Amino acid sequence: MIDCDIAIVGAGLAGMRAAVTIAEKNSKVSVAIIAKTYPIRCHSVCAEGGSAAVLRKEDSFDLHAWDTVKGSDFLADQDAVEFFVRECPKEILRLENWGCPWSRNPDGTIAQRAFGGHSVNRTVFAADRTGFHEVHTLYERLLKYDNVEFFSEYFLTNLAIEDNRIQGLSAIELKTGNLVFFKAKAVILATGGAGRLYGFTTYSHQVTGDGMAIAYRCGVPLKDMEFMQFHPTGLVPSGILMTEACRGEGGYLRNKFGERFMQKYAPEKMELAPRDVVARAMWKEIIEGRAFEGEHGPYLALDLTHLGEEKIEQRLPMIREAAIKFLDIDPVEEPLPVKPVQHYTMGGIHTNMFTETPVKGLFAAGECACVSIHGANRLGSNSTVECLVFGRVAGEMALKYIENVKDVKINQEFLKEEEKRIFDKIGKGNENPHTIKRELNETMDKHLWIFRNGDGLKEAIRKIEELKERYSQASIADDCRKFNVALLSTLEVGYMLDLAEVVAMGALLRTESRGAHYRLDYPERNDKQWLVHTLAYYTREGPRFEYLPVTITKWKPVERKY
Amino acid sequence: MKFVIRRFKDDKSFWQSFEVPVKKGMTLLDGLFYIRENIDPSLAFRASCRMGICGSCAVKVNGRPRLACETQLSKFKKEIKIEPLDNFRVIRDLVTEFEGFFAKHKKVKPYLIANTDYENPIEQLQTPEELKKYYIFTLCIKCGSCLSVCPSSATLESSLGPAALVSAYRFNADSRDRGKEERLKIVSESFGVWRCHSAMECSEVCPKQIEPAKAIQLLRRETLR
Amino acid sequence: MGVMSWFKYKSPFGLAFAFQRITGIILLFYLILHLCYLTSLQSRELYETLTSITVSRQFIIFDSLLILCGVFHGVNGIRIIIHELGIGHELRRVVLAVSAIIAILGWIIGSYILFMALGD
Amino acid sequence: MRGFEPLAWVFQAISGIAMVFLITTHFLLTHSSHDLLSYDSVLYRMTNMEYKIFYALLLIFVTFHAFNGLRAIILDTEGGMRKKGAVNAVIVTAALIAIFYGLYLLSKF
Repeated sequence: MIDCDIAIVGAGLAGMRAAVTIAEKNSKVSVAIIAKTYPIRCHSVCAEGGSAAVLRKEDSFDLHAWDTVKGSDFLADQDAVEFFVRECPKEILRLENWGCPWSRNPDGTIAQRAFGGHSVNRTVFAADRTGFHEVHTLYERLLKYDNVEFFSEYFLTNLAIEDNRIQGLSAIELKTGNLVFFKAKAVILATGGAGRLYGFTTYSHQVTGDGMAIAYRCGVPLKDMEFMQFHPTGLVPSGILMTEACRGEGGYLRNKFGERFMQKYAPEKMELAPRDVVARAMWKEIIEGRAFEGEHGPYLALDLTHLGEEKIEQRLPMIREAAIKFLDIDPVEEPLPVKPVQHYTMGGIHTNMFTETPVKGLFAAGECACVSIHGANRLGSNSTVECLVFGRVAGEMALKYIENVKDVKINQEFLKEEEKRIFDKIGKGNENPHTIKRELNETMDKHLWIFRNGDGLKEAIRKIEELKERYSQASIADDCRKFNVALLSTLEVGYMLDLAEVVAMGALLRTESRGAHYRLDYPERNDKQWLVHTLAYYTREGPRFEYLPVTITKWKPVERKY
Repeated sequence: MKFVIRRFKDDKSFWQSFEVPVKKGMTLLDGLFYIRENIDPSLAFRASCRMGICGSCAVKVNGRPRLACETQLSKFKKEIKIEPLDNFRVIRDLVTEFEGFFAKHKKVKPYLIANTDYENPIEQLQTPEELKKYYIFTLCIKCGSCLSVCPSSATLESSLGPAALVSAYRFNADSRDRGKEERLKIVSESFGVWRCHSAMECSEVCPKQIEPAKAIQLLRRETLR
Repeated sequence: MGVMSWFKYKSPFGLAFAFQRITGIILLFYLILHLCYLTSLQSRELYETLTSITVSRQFIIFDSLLILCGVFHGVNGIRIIIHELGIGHELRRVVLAVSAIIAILGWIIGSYILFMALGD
Repeated sequence: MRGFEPLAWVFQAISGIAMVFLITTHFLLTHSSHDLLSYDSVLYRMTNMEYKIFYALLLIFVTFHAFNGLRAIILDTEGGMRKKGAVNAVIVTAALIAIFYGLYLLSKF
């Protein structure tokens, strides 16, 4: 049993940002960062484009907030958005002070670039490796503090909650394979999204939504899970992200006739419309047969050739490197084959704007949480900075919370139950969990993609039920406890099935089209009935849904046009 | 294509072959996943981003460390030999112990040492030229390839190794940093820069082409002052 | 792992490193041998017996190999010094190729001089 | 400058470059023709002051370079590093013995 004051699960941007805050404010509080991978192997390193913040006079907080709210299709909680945009610049500057190599203007100030859905050049960036540099800066900053300890390659399995208070958590130490218990006065979940529900996705392999699913099983509701963001430009066939900055720097999208088709769909913003708009437009081009046909199916062209080698090398070096390494195509000379790809989970663990979940002492921040500043569609470059802002808030809230908590005791029953569940109950059948995962991915890619309809969703739910049934017979074909990847993948698939169920049922129930959720059978936004957040609660029979009104302060919903 | 993998299980080590169907554009990592998903679910290897930025999947391929995710299978003929990285203790199969590697990185104080105010941060200026002086060295993904081929690290585990020294130089060359002296004190100890004898293997295998050997020499030059 | 770990790596740079060390050790022994020679100069007889054995046709192959060691160690050493000044890292393959050529030339010239000096 | 190591590094390089020239010269002096290795001609060189200085210099450079190189090889091992002080002491002593012995021999001619 490991004793700590605050346990942070997840060592991505949000988790590490929370740890920095705690260490900075109080060097006596012991912090344990528990993560499935080493900190700098987290998925946050894959963020490319940048982080939005109001830094200059020509911009304003209200404008950033309005862009965000409009981008969210008015599903964002506006009080949270207003709080969020005010905190962004400070976070950018703090990272700067800690050594982040932001790209610079010739006069030495931090440079900003254009991004989809933002009215001005607001996106701070470090070439096209923004997330990578942010993560490394935070990780390196954390090495300064003595009261932060990393528990890398520990896989979270369960949360210990009693009387609606957090007591700690259990995790598998991968190196030895043993189940380890952490006693903590407060727990911050920062476990990231659930992108690997899909097959064609920009996500890292380990992003299976474990944190969300565990919180959900422990009775914490999930919010707005039906909203999945599709990024317009994923490299075909691997799904590797071609950052939105490609278009921010002036890249074009073209169909097979060479037309910049975005002029039909968003004549004002063109390629720089929000992601849901562009992704839908692209999918429409594909469906209506105006896409290129390749051996891996239809694709469209992301044309950067007119930007010139110098600009690409300076602003988009990683894109170029990836395209050359993975496809043998140099974007300086040839357009890149892209199509929309699953990219972000707008929904997540239900929290208020102070990152508190309904369970006392349990906080959530980053992509796994849904404070709801993204609503139905996130604007590019708002997510990395969300992790920073709400990571910090979570850290501060946890610190404040533990002041009044004396000592916690983990219920011994919990320990025994968990041992039994992990090592005795799971994986006694003969069903290959990877097959289940593949079929789940196929279902999600087919029925919960950009365009959805009632029949497809019903079919998806039926399939997920079937997979759940089969999952109870899953096998773990490995008897050695050390680094048991078979156990790990089996557990992950279990979590993913729960999440997929919530996503599919939430999508079926929401009979409207808003942001990233587009129903062919209900193509209109319906503010009368659906200006609400979906909350999914775990029950043995499947999710139970409740709805929560959206907080609206300054901006009344209007028609969304770009 | 035949994958010959060096496996470690229960303190035993053995070679095992797998037949993997290869399609155009398939990477080594895809191949490893194919084995895990279809043939042997217990095959342990690390993987995360699959786009060469997280540094998880460095393995030794036909004698040379590579990122599995960036390695195109079309480069190889019939057989491909995969082993865990050298100079690291193996935990299982292709998974090696990285705690020591990260501890070395921590030793060199790899963070900006400067007088800054946490509550009220102010923008520090840095021109693109100043940025360019150290930027290439910020690209280290800590995959461990360099350490695995460093001959000094092979015979002396406690030497800092290329990656940690690159980090030290990256911060020393940052115009915002004020911690040069502290860091130089650490790296000029005899297990630091003096254990480099310019075998240049690190620069050869670095998947991000950041020339660790160069960083070490530049750092070494600073200790003369 | 010891000395064998110097040979584990495939690239020519690692090989150059290993040979630099081995030739260094050989030359260190030769240095000690030289000090012995210097000692032998105390007596004309001793010196002449020693030279009559070592400066001969049978020994020329060892002399030539010694020249190879020395030339390689010297040329490779200068290559390393260039890189240790922080220059030429990006061109290291070219530098390596050029130094290999110089070393081979040096070896041939040295051996030729040695052979000619031996006379009949 | 931080201690002995940077000094050793710089001097290793300087002695290395110097030796390339000194040893080439020495090689040509002794091997351009057969007679150069006869006892008389060696003795002639050894008693000549210019040659004496030349060989003294070569002796110091070579010995330093060789033993410093050996030191690096030993310190590159776990055992060597554990007894770093002892290794340094032994190497310095051995080098000094070699240098002084050589100088003593040179001085006798």
